[in-house]
Parts: sequence; C-alpha cells; structure tokens
Amino acid sequence: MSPASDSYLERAPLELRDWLVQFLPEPLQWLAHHLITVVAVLAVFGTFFAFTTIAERKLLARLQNRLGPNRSGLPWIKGLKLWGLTQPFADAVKTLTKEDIVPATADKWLHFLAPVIVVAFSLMTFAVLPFGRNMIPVELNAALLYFFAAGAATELAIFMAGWSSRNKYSLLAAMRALAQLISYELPLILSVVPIVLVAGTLSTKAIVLTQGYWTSGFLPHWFVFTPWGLAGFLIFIVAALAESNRSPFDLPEAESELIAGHLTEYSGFKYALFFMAEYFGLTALSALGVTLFLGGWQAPCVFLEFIPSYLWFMLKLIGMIVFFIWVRGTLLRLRIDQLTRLAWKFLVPLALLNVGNAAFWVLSAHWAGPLQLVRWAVSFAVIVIPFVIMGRSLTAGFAPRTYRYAS
Amino acid sequence: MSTSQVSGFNTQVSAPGPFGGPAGPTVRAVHDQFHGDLLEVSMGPQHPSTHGVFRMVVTLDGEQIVKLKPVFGYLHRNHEKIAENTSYLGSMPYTDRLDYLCSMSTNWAYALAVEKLDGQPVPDRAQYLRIIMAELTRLLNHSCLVGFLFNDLGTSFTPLLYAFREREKILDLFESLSGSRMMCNYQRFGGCRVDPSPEWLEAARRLAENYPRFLDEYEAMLTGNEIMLARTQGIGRLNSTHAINAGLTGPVLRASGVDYDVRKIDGYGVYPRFDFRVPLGAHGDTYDRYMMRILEMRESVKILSQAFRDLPAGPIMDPKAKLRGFRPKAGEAYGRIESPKGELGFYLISDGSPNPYRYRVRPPSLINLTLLEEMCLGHTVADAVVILGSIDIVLGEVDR
Amino acid sequence: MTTALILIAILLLGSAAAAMLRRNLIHSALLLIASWAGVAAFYLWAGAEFVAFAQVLIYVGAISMVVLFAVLLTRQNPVAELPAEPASRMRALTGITVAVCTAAILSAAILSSKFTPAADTAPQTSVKQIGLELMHRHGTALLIVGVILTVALLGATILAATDAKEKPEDRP
Amino acid sequence: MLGSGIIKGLAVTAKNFVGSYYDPARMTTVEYPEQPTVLPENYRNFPFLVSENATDPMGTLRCVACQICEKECPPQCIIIEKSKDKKPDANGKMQLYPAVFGIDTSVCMSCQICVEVCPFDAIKMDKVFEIAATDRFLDLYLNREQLAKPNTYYHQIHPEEAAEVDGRLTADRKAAEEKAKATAAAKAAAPVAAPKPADSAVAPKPASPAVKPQDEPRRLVSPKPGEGGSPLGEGGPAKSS
Repeated sequence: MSPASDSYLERAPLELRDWLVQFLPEPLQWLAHHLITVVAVLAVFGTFFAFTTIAERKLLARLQNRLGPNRSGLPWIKGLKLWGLTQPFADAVKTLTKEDIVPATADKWLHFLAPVIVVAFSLMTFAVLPFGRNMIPVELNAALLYFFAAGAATELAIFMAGWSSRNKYSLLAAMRALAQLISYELPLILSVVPIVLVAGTLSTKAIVLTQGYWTSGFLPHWFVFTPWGLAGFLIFIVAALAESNRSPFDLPEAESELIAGHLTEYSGFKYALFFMAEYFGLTALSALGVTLFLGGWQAPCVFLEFIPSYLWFMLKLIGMIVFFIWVRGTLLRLRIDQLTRLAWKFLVPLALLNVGNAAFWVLSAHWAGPLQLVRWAVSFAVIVIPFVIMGRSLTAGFAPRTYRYAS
Repeated sequence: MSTSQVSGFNTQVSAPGPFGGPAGPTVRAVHDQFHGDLLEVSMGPQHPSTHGVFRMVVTLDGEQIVKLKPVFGYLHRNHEKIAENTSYLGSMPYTDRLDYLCSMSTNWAYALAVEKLDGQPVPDRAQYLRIIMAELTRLLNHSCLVGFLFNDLGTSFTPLLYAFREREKILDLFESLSGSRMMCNYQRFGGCRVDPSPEWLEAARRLAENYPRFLDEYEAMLTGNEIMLARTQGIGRLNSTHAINAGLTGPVLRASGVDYDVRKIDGYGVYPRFDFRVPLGAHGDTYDRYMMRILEMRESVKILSQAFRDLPAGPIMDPKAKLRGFRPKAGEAYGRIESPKGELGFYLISDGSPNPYRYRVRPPSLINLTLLEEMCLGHTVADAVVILGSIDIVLGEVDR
Repeated sequence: MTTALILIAILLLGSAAAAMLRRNLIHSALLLIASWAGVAAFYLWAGAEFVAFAQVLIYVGAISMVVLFAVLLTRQNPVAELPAEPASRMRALTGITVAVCTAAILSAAILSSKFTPAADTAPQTSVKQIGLELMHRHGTALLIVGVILTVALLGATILAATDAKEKPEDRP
Repeated sequence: MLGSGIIKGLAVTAKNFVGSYYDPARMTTVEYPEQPTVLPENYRNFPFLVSENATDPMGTLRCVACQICEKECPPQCIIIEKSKDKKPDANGKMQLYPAVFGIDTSVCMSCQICVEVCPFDAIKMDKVFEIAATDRFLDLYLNREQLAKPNTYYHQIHPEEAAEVDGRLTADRKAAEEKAKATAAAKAAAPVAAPKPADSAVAPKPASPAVKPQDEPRRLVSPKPGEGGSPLGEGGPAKSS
C-alpha cells in the first residue's frame, strides 16, 4: 500500500525480534521466535493491565469528583509521589503477600483450578489479535472462532469458583454467571456475523485489511461507519460488557447484593488472578471490537499513517477502555431477569435483523449514484425502526412520573 | 477431595445440602415435587448493603424471596435506660447518636418533649433557627439516602459521592456552627446553643439557593435512566392500608399516598408560618419512595429560603431557661417532629427529679422496617437490598 | 506427533472414565467438559482447526452450561452419599453392557469401511472452502437444520415470553 | 427512546469529570497532611483546663474542683478529687484546687456539656485532633498536667470566645473588687486584709478549716468575711444535693 507501511518505526519491533533470534542455533530459532512473541504480548499487556487498574481508579475518581490514588511513589524515596502511578505495583506486592484462605468445606481442587483456568483462557484470546500491521501472534484461518472458543471457557471458571467455594453467595453468583453467559454469548457472536458476511473471512487480519481504505483520504472505511456496522458495534459493546462482567452487567460480582459473588471466598493471589483475568478479558474484547469495527491498526486519515500501526491500535484500545470505565462510573446494575430479557427479547432479534441488513448491504454493493442514498436509508431504517419498536416494548410501563401534592 | 471426605463434614444432624455439598447450618431441604430446595441465606449483620449491622434471614426459591425475617438489636446501646439515669441535659448528646445522620432534628424532638414537659417558651429566633437546622438536615439525610439507594442499585459509588459532596457542604456549616459535624448537640431546652453569625447565615442561604441545581443534575443523571426505572418501578409495593395499620410514617407512608406530615398536622415550632407542599405518591413502590425524597428536598429548599428571609433578631435562648440543675414539673409529655425518616417522638415522664422517670423514643426507622417482609415477598435478592435502602433506616435509631 | 496423540487420548478417555466414576455430579459434569475439550484437542491434532474451535465453542462454551444448569436445578438424591446398593450394581451392569455393545457396533463399522491411505500432508482446507461446501452440496441439509433450530429458538422465546400476569395493582 | 436516559447520565458524569479539574465546588477534596485543615472557631474536640499563668499552668488553674462537670458529664468520663488544702488563685483568693483531674478521652464524647455547666469558665474545648496513641488505656487518659493549658492558648484556638470570656471575667472581677472595697469601707474597722500573696510559694494554710467533703460549689462553702458574694462567674449556684 502506502510507503508508510514499511517505515522504520513500523518494522522496528519485528526487526528487533529477528535480530535477537539470529543469535541462536538454527533448530532453536523457531521456538525462540514464538517465545519472544509470547513474552512480548505478556509483558505489554501485563503492563497494560497494571495501568488499566490505576487508570480505572483515577478516572472513576474524577468522574466522582475525587482525586483517586495519588500517594504511592517509589520505595525508600520520601516525598516522591509520581501522581500515584506506582499504585498497581504496590497492590501487586500486597496481594502476593496476603494469606491465601481456602474455606474448610471448599472443594480444594476446583477452588484452586478456577483462577488458573480463568487467567489461562483469557490470555489465550490474545493469540489471534492483530496488534499492528505485521504483528499478529498466530495467523489463523478461523481466528474469530478461536477467539470466541477461548473466551467461552472463562465463565465456566467463574462457575467453578462459585460452586467450589461452598458459600451461598458464591453459588448464587455461579448460577448468575451461567445464565449470563448463555444469554450473551449469542448476541456477541451474532453481532460479529455481519462482519464475516461482508468481509468474507474469519481471519482477523483479513478483516482489518478490508477496512483499510479511505474516501478522499480522510473518511475511513471502517465498518462502524455503516448502518449495520454501527448497530453491530453497539450490540457488540453491550454484549462485551456482559461477557466481561462489567457494570451494568456485573451481576455475578454484584457487590451490593452478593457481597463479592464468586470472589467472596477468594483472597490474596487467587483473587488477584481473577481480577487480572477480568481485565484481560475486557482488554481482549475491546481489542476485538477495535479490530472488527474500528479499523484495527488503520489510521483514521491517510496523512496520519506515519504514526506506526501498533500505536493506532493501542490508541483505539485505550479509547474503548476509557469508554467502558465511563460507563461503569455512570450506570446501575440490571436484575438477572432483566438481563436475560434484554438479551433474548432485544439484542438477539436485533442482531439477527442486522445479519439480514448486512446481507442486503452486500447484495446492494453495486448500487451507485442516487441509489447509494437509498441503500443507506434502507439500511438505517431496517435497524432503527425495530430498535425503536422493540425498545418501546422493552420499557413498556416504565416512565418517569408526575406527583400530586397534598392540598 | 473425594465424596467420602465431603460427607465427613456432614454430621448426622444436618441433611446433605441441596447441591451435593455438605449442608450449612441454615440450608433446609423442602421436599416439594415441583420446586427445588429453598436456600436460606443470612444477609448480614456483615453485608455491604444492610446499612449497618442489620440482618435479614432470607429464604430463597432460586433468586426469589419466599420468606424474610429481619433480625436487629446488634447495635443496642441501652439508650432509654441510660437516659433515665442521666440528667435531662445529659441525654441531649445521646440523642445525637440515635439517628446519627440527622442529629439536629433528633435534638429538636427531644428538646420539644422537654419543653412541653416543663412548659418552656422558645424565642422566635430560636424557632426559626431550629427550622433552618431541621430542613438542612432533611436535605442532608435525603441526599445521602438517594445516594445509598443507588449504591444498592449497583452504581459504582458515583451518585453516592455526588450526594456526599453536597452533604459535606452542609456538614461544614454544622461544624462551624455547633463545633461538630455529625454530633451537633445544638438544641437546648428553651432555645439553641449558638447564635449563627451573619456570614454563616449568608453561606447557608447560598447553599440552599444552589441546592436545586444539584438536584437537577442528579435527576438528569438518574431519574430518567431506563435501568433505574426498570429496577424501581413496581418493586416493593406497599398499599396505604397496610402502611397505616403498621404505623409507618414519613416519606415511606406518603409514597403510598397517605397525606400525613407532622409538620402540617401538629404545626410544631413555627411551621404554620411557612408555605410548603407535601408530595404524595400513588403507587407506593421504590420509585415513589425515591421521588418523595427528591420532591421533599425541593420543598425543604423553599422552606429554607423563607426562613432566611424572615429570620427575626432577638435572643436565641429563653432567659429563664436553666442549664444546671434542671428539674421539670412532674408530669408526662410526648414531643414529636417530622424527622427526615418519619415521625420521631420522645415520650417523657417526670417525677420532678433531675432525671426522667420514663424515657421512650418512637424511632421511625424501626417502625418503618416492620413491613420489610411484606414489601420484599416475591421479589429477588437484588430487589430486597433496594427495598431496604428505600425505607431509609439508620441502625443507631432502630436498635437504640 | 504420536506422543501428542497418546497424551490426548489419555486425557480424553481418562476424563470420560472419571466422569462416569465420580459420585459428585458437578465433578462428573466438569470432567465431561474436559473430555469434550480433549475431543477438540484431537481435532486440532488432526489439523481440523475449524471443527476443533467449533467443538470448544459449542460444547465447552454452551452445552456445558446447559448441563451444569440442569445439574444445579435438579434436586439430587442423598443416595449419592450412600454405599452402592444391589440395584445400582444392576444399573452399572446394564450400562456396561450397553457400552460394550455400542463399542462393538462402532468398531465393526470402522473396521468394515475401506480406508484410503491418507496423504502425507493433510489437505489444506480453508474455512471458506468448508462454507462453500456446506452451502452448495449440503445446502438442503443445512437449511433443514437451520429451520429446526430456528423453530426451537422461537418456541423457547414464546415460552419465555408468556410472563405470569401481573397482579392488579393495589392502589392506595 | 431507549437509551436516552443512559446517554443523559453519561453526559452528567462527563460534566463532573471535566468540572473536577477546575471547579472547586465539584472537587472538594482537601489533601490532609499537606494541606492543613482549617478548623472553624467553634470546633470542639476534647476538654482542657484553662490556667491563668502561661509559664506555669499548674499554679493558677481556674478550676476550683467544684465537681459540677463531673456530675453533669453524660458518659461520666471526668474524675475529680478535691484538694485538702487551698491555694491562691489568679486573683489571689484562697481556693480549693483539683488534686486529681482526669478525663478519659476514650470515653469522652466531646459533647461540651462540661464547658456549658462550668460556672468558672475553667474547662474549655480543645481543637487538637491528631491524638493517636499506642496505649488505649494510659495514653488516652489525660491527667491534670496534660489537661492544663494557659489562657493564651485558649485565645489562640477560640479567639472570639476567649475574648468574650476574658471581658466578662475582668468585669466580674472589677465588680467584685469594688464591692469588696465598698464592704471594706463600710466595715472600715474590720481588720481584715485580703491576702495578696504575690509570692508563688505554696502557702499552705494549716489554720484553714477542714474542707467540707460535699461536692457543693466552692462559693457556698467558704464565704469569707472579707470578700463579697460571688467572686467569679455570674451563674447561679447549683442547687444539687
């Protein structure tokens, strides 16, 4: 494509890896190549996780008119506060040194396995995400399928945690987690189907490449800028919030109802693992959203292509996560029946309609001139009208009220 | 861990739990063809949203509540008995600790009862100051309550902290006036303790003036929120007959549509000189109870602006009032006010000695709590904490 | 590669056997899920990554949930804690008989079918090819399956949609 | 339309987010150890005893061990023992003084009732709130020496109130002196010299009559012929039995 695609900055990380690998003997090079990739992904996203926690705490604090953590500096240096940016490391030390308590009646093996599984599977999803133009850990034909398959196992781990704790709150949380997973896996996958339909591939890299065009240089052809893409993106965001157990769908961990849900009986490092997995899951889903709907590593305008692709990806990822934090700072929690109702009566039908909408988009690809306008109008109508109608039926009977006063 | 080991925890007494594991002490198997086993969960006394050391023993069918037993008394401090062994004045700081969010109004209720007992007049300025304090307390209590209600509804503290931000401003006023933020100990028999300076009055007036802006912002954020509407409308419904029969008072009663406000009925203090309205609900559900608070705050702001306008000059203490060696005439008296939580009353019997012979509190929190099961049955655990939050209890007052 | 196969087989068969032997139903269900994951691993080993991921997504991700739900929602007999009784021994015998018969039929079928020796390299099938294959040659079958599933989905929606009528609001 | 309420809510939180950076009405946090809290004039914490002499607080306590505060204290956290002898106070009058004066701050609820009932303006509320201690019994029990603080300190922490109290006290003193002079003039023959011990000697008075053990206010116990009615404070005598 453009010359920017092989600028020095673009190739730097890959060349660094190749340079490191060449020092090793031939048979080990293949292994080292992949190991370096894995370590790099772990290191980058491990740090990213650490700073997401502090960012979440600080952003939430600001949303709530507080300052947030701003004290921790470096050990042994007094007076240096660094805006509290070292807080996650202090937290890590704390959780690692805390006592690990396992309830006497707990199912010890499952209680131990649950955090391990949850972290392992949430990390596996990172394998197919294209972080930059040439930076994709594993190129798979069925990458999307792999992503959802790996992600599906995390709620199983939440169930294991809840059930094995032998705590009634944890058990209720386990049931909720199951119900939530069954309900939201479907809209999540259905919201992605239109992309597959239009791009004609399950490979994440190919999907990003199909979005790599611009109208007159600054209008990117990202899928989110089409009617069906926007609808799919919104459904995806709602479903992703539910999949990663974030507010307003944090029912398994509902603090005000179930104390800490499935985490009630976890402490110390195991708790930290769950915490970590939750953020990894969030990051992975956000990264998928960026890949599928927001053009992946592509720059929004042609002239901005000099910024390396992986930085664009990170920027979009951070944007998504800030949005999720913002949502968390604003919304309240749904009830479990409302949660499932929202999925089955609203999101799934909408997502199904959206699949049809995408099919129409593909079929009308050759329309031009004024027909292009018709195409956009029809596509919008197909999604907006059902949205309004179904939204009305979903909120039927709920409305702000007016009150009388005693005479 | 093998099954035999699991059963090792099973004593002969408890049947195995419904989910294969050992039964906890409260799991009961109910043998019913169609329903699964019921799960008995003890929510509290240590639970994030029981508003203190309150405990609900909830029996669940799935997530639905089929039985709820409130348990309280964990914060019992023998308030009434201590008061019978302390001088009349000595009980005043203890009343701060009853409803520790609204010490100003609790003080007033007690002062009112003692003044009735002794037939003590209260100068006009003190009456106005009392109304200012009581209405500021109402603002403080109701904003806290809606904040906590939203926390129970699952927000990540945002509405609560907005409410606390405003509450902090009121508490600063209280602190600069009475010396303490929450334990004000401000009212005295026959007047008030400290006369506010003109600067204080100006600051308080400005605060009351700005309060509707906060309320508007708060309502914009949450009152129209679809999730909020779905979570609160039609939840925890309470009809007026039940509410009246159980002796409920305050916003909880008015949300059920009963026009009962002690400020209007008794006209204690100088309330009859003020122009304000009493909002009434129509459904008696959690949303109505929430909206009652919001609307009452708006009315409180109106009362405050009138009070600041009309505040007369003069003494704040009845010159004949005695601080030391106070001995009221023998007799009995019941003083009640419309505290933010409902009708707060003090019943006193005096035998002419420095200590009351009998001292009894009518705590609105406790009496409003009696219908908790009624409201919660058929709803889910998630709703139970919200309903509890909408009743507005303070455990200091419930347990005394 | 053979070691991998053996490991997968041990995992698969071991967890399946353990699932049968455990008395704790939740453990059995989780072990069953492990054996499904083993099947997926086997597919992966065989180079059929699409099927493998589909297996994980559908079995580990979805069907496992249904199984666990069913286990949690059904009341369990306290009998699970008791020593084996003659009736259960009878049941075990029946189960073994059925299993042996199934195995016999399956192995007979496998043995009787003619295997063309596999090529050195597995055929490179892309997802696209699988999709085209499904849509063209097996279009009818896919359609029928789709209709059945849609009907099931609609039925479930209708069942769920009939909420209990709300009680008349007791207006104060 | 579905979602409009949610979007409105998001707008409000966004407004608060931006506002927290420039609007002090939104960001009310005070970073405590660095930014010292400004306590209002009326702030109260635990009581202390006012003494007239800044250099030697113990010598001139205003407290005359009348024990009213001990009796009125709702949680009963004040312990007072009267002295057996008398010492001259700031006016040079012979007064009882507290041999033991202790406040258990772990019991004290800072209600200020002791301050209100004190007829001598001897006990006032302190503003020190950084009172963390390692021993919850001994460190939180404040004895006479720890409680005594000079009047200048009182002026420092409650300037307005202290000025008012001082004005009242000097007025009372003047009135008392005049009255005393008047009585002295009336009883010109009476050979009573008001003792003016400017010396800081302990000046034990072995000749003084044994102090009555009742906890009645000081003024009622020792009406000296040379002095008028109430020398300090205008509060009426407590009629407690």
